[in-house]
Amino acid sequence: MHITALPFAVPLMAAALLVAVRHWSPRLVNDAVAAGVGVAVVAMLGILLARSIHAPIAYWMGGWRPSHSVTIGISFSIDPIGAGMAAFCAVLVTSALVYSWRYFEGADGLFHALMLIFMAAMVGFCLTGDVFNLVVFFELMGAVAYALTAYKIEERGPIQGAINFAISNSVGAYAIFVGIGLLYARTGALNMAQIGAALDGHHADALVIVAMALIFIGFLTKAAVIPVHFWLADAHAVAPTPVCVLFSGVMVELGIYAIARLYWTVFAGPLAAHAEELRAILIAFGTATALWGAVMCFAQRHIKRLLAFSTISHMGMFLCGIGLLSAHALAGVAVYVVGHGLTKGALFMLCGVLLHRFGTIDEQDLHGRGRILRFAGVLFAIGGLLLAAIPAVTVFFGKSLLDGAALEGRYPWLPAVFVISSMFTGGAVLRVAGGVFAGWGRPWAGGAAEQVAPAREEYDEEGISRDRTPPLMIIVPAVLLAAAILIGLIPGAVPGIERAASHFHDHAAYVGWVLRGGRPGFAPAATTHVEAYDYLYAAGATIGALALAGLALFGRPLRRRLPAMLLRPLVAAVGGLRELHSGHIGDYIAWWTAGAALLGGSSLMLLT
Amino acid sequence: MNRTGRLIMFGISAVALAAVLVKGFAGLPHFGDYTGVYGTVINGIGVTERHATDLVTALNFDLRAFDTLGEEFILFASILGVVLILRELREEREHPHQEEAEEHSFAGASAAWRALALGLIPAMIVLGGYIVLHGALTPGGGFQGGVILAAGPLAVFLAGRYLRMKVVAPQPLVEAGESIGALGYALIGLGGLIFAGVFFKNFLPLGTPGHLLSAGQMPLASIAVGLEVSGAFLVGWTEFLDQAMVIKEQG
Amino acid sequence: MSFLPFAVAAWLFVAGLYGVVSSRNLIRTILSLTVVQSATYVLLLGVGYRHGGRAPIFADIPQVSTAVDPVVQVLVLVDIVVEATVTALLLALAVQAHKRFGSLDPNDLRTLRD
Amino acid sequence: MLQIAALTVVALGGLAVVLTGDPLRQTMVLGIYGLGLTMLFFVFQAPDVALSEIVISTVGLPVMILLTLRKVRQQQREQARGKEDDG
Repeated sequence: MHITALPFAVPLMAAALLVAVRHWSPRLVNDAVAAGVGVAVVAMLGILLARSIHAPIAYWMGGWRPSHSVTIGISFSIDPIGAGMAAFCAVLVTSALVYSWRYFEGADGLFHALMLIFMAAMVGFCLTGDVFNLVVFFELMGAVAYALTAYKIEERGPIQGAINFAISNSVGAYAIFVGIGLLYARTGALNMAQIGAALDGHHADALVIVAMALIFIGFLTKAAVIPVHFWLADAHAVAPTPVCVLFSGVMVELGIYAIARLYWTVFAGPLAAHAEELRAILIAFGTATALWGAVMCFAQRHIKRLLAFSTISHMGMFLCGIGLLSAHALAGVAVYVVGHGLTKGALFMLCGVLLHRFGTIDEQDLHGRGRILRFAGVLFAIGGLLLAAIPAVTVFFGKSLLDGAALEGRYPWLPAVFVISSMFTGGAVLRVAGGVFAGWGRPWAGGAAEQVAPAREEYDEEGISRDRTPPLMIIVPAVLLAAAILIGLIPGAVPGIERAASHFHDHAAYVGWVLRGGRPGFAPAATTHVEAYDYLYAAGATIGALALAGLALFGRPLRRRLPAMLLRPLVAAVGGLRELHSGHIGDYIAWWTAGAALLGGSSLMLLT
Repeated sequence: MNRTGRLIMFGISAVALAAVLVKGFAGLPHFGDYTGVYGTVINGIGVTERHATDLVTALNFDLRAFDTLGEEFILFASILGVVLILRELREEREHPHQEEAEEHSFAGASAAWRALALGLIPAMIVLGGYIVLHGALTPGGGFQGGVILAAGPLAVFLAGRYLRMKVVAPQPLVEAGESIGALGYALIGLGGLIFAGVFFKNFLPLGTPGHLLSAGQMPLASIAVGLEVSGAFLVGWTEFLDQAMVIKEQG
Repeated sequence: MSFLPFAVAAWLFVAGLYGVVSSRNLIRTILSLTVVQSATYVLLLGVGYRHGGRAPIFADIPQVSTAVDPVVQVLVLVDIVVEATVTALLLALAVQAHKRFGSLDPNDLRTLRD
Repeated sequence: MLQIAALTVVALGGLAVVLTGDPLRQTMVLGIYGLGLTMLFFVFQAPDVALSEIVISTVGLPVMILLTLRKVRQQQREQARGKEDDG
């Protein structure tokens, strides 16, 4: 009796049951069932993680084992990184369900069923070893996410956000379908290990490169990388808070996880000769995203949109990490994803507290009104500092691994990009903390005037008493932030992740334990330690963030003395950048086509 | 960007994307000489190991049954999304104008039309049931049969009596049927885990190929999927029918 | 003839994208999205076809006769279900969009912009 | 030979769906395009897929699209009536 498939099947069955009885089951039952199933899934995934650290698990659905090296059934190929990511998804979903315990008008059971299906989709996405299964779960995640984004149908914003989100991600999914069709035509296989084994001997020709480009642009659309990122800010600004926690916390990161998984299992063999050029392409996309997201993040006044652009900026950093194509960078990204997910989830939950208490999420409206929520303000400031990667925190360990790998990988300027984007994103969050919760300085006049309308909740659905914040809405973010701080300090954690990353990175061993089973022979993993320059970068980022926040809050006289000649092109550039986010779905798909053509064209030119 | 700027940018990148696609597709083997190995292996073992003659359904419900579980819950979650998005708010009231909804007349909805529509219903139910049950033998399966089964009650609407359709297919019952279908399919997988040790492993007797009760769990899976798909489409259509026929904006 | 199905697939993909980009009505966008998806059907089935192959249904023909690849058909079956459901979800959103914005032209959906 | 015919019908059908302006007429063209796709799948020896395509593109989607269009026209009439009362 192997429990491997249960973490995926149990939430689905619970969701089906919840919908079957939704007209008769009281609200408390829904909450209890959903949270209970969440905790059960986290426990099961914990067991799977422990087992996979001991030896990776290849679980063939329906008992269809590969016969004479042809895979017939679908496999769950569970290695520590996959199981860890799945456990992280389950933890975030459970915390979101506990957070929305009473805060949420549950639309009699629909919300809880969709959240459980969302968890099952993400868990399946992380564990599966079959490339078509990956797309099925990609679509399942998408379908649930579109419905959850449009949850507050009485307002205009959620409808537009859900439409833009649905169309952009669907086009991305169709590109992945085409890519899988090409790979199937060439290798006749759908299991990632078998595709990789079939492609290993050959040099990458145009078909393999275009298949890679199409699959990557599909997953980059999910991971909101330039120029296919426009949907994310719209979807995050309007989705209900527990859903935002999941979008930013983990759903967007799964795009980056899928790219890493596909590169090291499928494309590492044929593209080994051109790893250098592929590295340049991925890091180019990643750097552009990191800087674009950081600048846009600082220019927002709608706090959820601000956090959304901060997520985009971090996605750029993660893509740079994956783009370095080294085990250390992969470990750094894994640690960074855990730290960032927990911090961003907590920050969105605190936004939920503001929205619940004041009915608006606009920075200028809320200026100084957050003083009565002292504890939430302190948490918000801690979140801002965590984003700026203060030393000795999980995020810091992740960044130090990334910086080390960047220097190894002959990209010395990359740590500077990380410092800049952490500075801007952390600074923006600290500015909000200072302005809203402490009332310092003058209300932030930046941001587009049109943004004020969607920030205000036009329609008060719940109508419950708004003068007292339910305690759960403060406890859960506090727990998440504490976890974000402590995980890095656990002695065995970071070296363990580095070992897991080196196993993930090993292509031949993966093909071995998936197709032939048995214990893989992994190369010993060298674990690094934190060097001096890591502290330097972290200190620089933190001080920069505090300086930026201070400049935004108190620096009005200083800004006036700055030479107009320097300021005008800067403001014009940011204005032009902001003009591109037009909210028009035609623009988004035109940009998507441009992104697909750019990635496809550059891969074809550089990689053949 | 204004419209022309958008079209110009799209024009350029569309040409480039088309070129990339064509260059990639050029590497494909010529149309028709299929070199794949997966398909030939499946064609070889499909009938012998599972006594199923329609290999597409064999793949769908047994060899790659896990994909179908994901696919079923995509349908289930989307219809939940449609119900969530089209749910009524406090300011909207469902007040069926008794005379309008009851006997709304299409252009030329005569008695003959109504008789034909009512005559169609039993034919559709039988055809849908046949396709669901014979999934493992002839082309078709749970999904195709389910949609035809859902078209049965829809014909009541075509016959001009929308409210009577809601009696034939009441919303909570249909929704419960849909979720029981989805649950049933997942339970088949669980049954495989409990009785045969591995998720979605066949645990029912295979019977002889070509007979109705053959191919182990496939007929059962077909029925569960048929129930879920017909329920899902009925719920989806009823939601859209409610919006178009019955709900009026209060304001 | 040996490249026609794949050329048609690329053609449908780009034509569908043109429909999405240039449409002035949300329902036209949604219908053009189904054209983009049908490109994947043509490509997948074109990949799985074998000259002289029969349908993979062995109810009446002996099992050894050459048959078309059934795996590709399962992929397209799942694809069709995904298309039907995502289109239903988008149509529901279009109904609500017209209710909230009073028009279906993406230009009028102007709440979320930067 | 039949395959070439089916493929050209599908290519032209796709273009027709994309170019049609009025959503109502586009729904009809989509139905015809669905039939074209069904013919193509039939020619490609894929009966299961042809059956599900014909079921979806002639019964499944058009019902929803036509009901959406009807609801949209209803709301336009109400808005027009609303403007007349105010005007």
